[in-house]
Amino acid sequence: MELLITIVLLTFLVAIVIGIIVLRDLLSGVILLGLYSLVAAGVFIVMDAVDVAFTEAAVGSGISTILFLGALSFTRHEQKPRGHDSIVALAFVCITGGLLIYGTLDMPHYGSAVSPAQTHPELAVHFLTKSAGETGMPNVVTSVLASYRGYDTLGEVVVVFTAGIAVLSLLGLIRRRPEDEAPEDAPGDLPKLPDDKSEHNV
Amino acid sequence: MSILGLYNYWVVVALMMAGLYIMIARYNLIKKIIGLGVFQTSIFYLYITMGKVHGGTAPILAEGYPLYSNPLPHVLILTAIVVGVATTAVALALIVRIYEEYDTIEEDELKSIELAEQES
Amino acid sequence: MKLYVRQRHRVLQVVTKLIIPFVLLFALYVQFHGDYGPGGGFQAGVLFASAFILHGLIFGLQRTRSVLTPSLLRVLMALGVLIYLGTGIVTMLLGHNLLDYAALAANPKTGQHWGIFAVELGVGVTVTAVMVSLFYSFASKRL
Amino acid sequence: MDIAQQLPALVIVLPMLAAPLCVLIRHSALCWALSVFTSLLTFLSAFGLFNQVRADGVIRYAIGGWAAPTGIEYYVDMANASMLLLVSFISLIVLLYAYESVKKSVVKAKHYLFYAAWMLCLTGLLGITITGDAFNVFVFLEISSLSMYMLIAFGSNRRALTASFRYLIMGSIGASFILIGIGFLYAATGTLNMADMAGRIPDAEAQRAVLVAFSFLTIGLMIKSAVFPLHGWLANAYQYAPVAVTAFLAGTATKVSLYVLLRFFFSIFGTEYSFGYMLLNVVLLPAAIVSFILLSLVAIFQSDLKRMLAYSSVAQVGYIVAAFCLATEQGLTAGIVHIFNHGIIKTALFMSVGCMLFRLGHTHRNSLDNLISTMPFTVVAFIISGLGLIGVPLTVGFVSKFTLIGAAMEKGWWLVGALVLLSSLFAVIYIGRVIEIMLFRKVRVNEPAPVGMKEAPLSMLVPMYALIGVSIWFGVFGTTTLSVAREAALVLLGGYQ
Repeated sequence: MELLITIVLLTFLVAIVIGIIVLRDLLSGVILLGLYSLVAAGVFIVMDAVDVAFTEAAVGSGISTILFLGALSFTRHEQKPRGHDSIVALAFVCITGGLLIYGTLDMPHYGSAVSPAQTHPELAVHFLTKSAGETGMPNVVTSVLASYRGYDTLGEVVVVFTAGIAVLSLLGLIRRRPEDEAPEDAPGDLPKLPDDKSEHNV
Repeated sequence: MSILGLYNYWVVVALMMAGLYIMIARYNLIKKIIGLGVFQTSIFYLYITMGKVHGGTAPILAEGYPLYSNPLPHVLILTAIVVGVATTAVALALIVRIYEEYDTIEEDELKSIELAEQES
Repeated sequence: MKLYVRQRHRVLQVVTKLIIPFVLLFALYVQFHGDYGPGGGFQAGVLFASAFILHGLIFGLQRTRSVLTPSLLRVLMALGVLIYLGTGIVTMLLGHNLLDYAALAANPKTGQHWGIFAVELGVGVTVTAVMVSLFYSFASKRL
Repeated sequence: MDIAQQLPALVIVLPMLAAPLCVLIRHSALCWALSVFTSLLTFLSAFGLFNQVRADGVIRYAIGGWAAPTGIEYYVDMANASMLLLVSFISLIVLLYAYESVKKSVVKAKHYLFYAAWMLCLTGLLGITITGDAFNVFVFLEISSLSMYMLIAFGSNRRALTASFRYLIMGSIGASFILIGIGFLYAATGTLNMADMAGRIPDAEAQRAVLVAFSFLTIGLMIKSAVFPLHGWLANAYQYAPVAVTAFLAGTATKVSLYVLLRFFFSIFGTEYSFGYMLLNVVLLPAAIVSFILLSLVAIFQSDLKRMLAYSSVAQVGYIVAAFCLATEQGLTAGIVHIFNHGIIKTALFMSVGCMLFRLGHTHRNSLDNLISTMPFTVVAFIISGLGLIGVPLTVGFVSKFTLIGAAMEKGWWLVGALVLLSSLFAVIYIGRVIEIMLFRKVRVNEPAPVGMKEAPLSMLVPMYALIGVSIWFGVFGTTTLSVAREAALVLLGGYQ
């Protein structure tokens, strides 16, 4: 049953990616990308990664779709019909993919419980057997995320913060007209808009 | 079983390469970022596949479930998802600014504009 | 493209008003129940942000902005990082290593509990603020 | 709190703390002061750490109190302690210098974001260097990359935006490749801790997964450190970024990636695997040679000084990679010492170019006629560091090139040694032409002399000369850096204990 679900979802993923490659309309591309994330989240649930599925659904198909739509709202919707058959790109991708497939040939099979990743006594095994006693959390993902690898998560928060200030510096937080682009006032302050008519210009 | 045991990886590789191809071969900047999204999501999938244990359940400890999937790849990918959306946001902000400055988001048009600029 | 609609779509507005408290409540649940079920600061932050984004889409950015002002967002963004890092610094000041939550209470397990609570809060605050501010930036820039 | 014990954490925590504080303060000058102060403290911590490591050997610091490999650790030995010192020192010097030039080229309301991004970039670079955990490298790599994209986009020309975007695309591909590589390594060894990984790879070596991990990490890191066919992003990024950013990145960003490359090749996979089994030098050595020959040639034909120096940077990366390919103690020493020496002189060169940009508003080679009469200090600074880049005796460039050629001879790679000399000749041409124009070419008669031209402000000259002083010191007393580099090389070749 699990296998069947996986196969169906994987087929979906492949179909979506083909759609993204073929379609030229960017809006469809964005929607398909959101769908891709959503289906991937489904696959993650089948693979027991509930936290990841939750995040992927919220971020991949939620937030990033909104960001794409926002960006599309003031650029073009259609990709120009060029740049379709780059032999060099195709060759590069084929070689890379071939190398990856070669690398997977003697990997532990899917679902194997005896692979190095599953049996390392101080990582996977430690987390599953000792984390409840050491941190008192039933959700191992949370205890690894926030405590054992809390430093990674600190880095992750800093990445989010970096992205926040990067977008702040590139776009600013508020819409402003060119004439009130005075260098003195900070990019984030509320503008004194005479009325809210201008809001329909978005 | 030998083929079934690895087919998951192969589909992942194919998806990954499709994403990479979109990123390299398409001239439209937004399309490139869509490709980046596919590429990154497929890498997440690769990691999660490694953590799965047959017959295991989600790593939330409870009585009566002796076997769990490996939580470590999940943690790594949670971090990677966040990093991915951060990159996407910065890339899209750059695209918006590029469109404002150049009035196009096609790589080849940008190149020819810049070339013309340099010659003048 | 209009990302939001005013005056019209009364149904959407009413439904949104009904939904938003539940989204916020669910976000709080995810924030503080992450120890036991799936979820945690990051997912909660995204949910919080989505409530505000929904509000912005339906009622117009102007109104959302008067609740969550850009300068407040900027402060929150930095605050979340400071909460997380501050937890680490406190454990250092208490003589333990960086982010060693055992320092926070006499019983290491209680310390872990407090530490994880604090850092998840930090994650939640920064993620909410950044996601909403991303939405502001992308939805309000005009050509 | 025992400061001496917390030094590894302080190196990261200090700049990481400064970034959100900048966002809260939002006052241009205060943010600058805070950043300088933080850089100073970070540098002092790195210096303390360096001395500790030199005295007592490897320091391991378990973050969160979880002993590695369960938790993440800082692993500090001679190799990365000296990198930490380099990165924090260059950040300090360039920040001191940056105040005037940032004030001129960045909108005032965004200064606080600029300094916050700088602090984040510093955090990222130091974090990559100090960590002992492979996945953590990826996280901090992304912190440094995202802040770098942002810093580059601060450039005043609109092409800064496209440069930043192209770097983003290349950088994301590189980071994704690194992520794939780490994933395969995890599948093969079950661990993320570098020392643990190094211990487990010999058992897993026959696996194809390790081979794939090796290839992907190599390609990803080659993109990040701009080795020949993958250097495309660098020229535009360096040319259009604000000059202070270019000076900072030229001295640190590619160097840190090269350090990670070293760490993976020599300590984690091991010299035997990388060069004996994988025949890495068959791929890398030609790339390195093409780098330093071809791109030195390309540099000759650039009329913009910043762009010329950018291409010269790729060429210098070529020397460093060629030195790694020797895979001997001597070769590694040469590579590491060149990482330092080139970091210092290239930063100094970009700083002097920044002074010209500050007064002239451009950096076209052909309109620098007789610059010595108006900006003597800047020109002298350019000449001294230019000679260092060429590798004239008594400069740092000589120390590293001499060591490199010596190492090549020792291994019997005469041709490599000869090619290094040849490319130094190209460096003589591209630097020499600029010097000639600045010193001797008379101002054309029909052009009016620029009005109000004067020397760059003192706040830019002093840090620049401080850096040049350091470079002269290390040029004359080259044995200091050489002995540190040799210790670092031995540590890397020795692997983890």
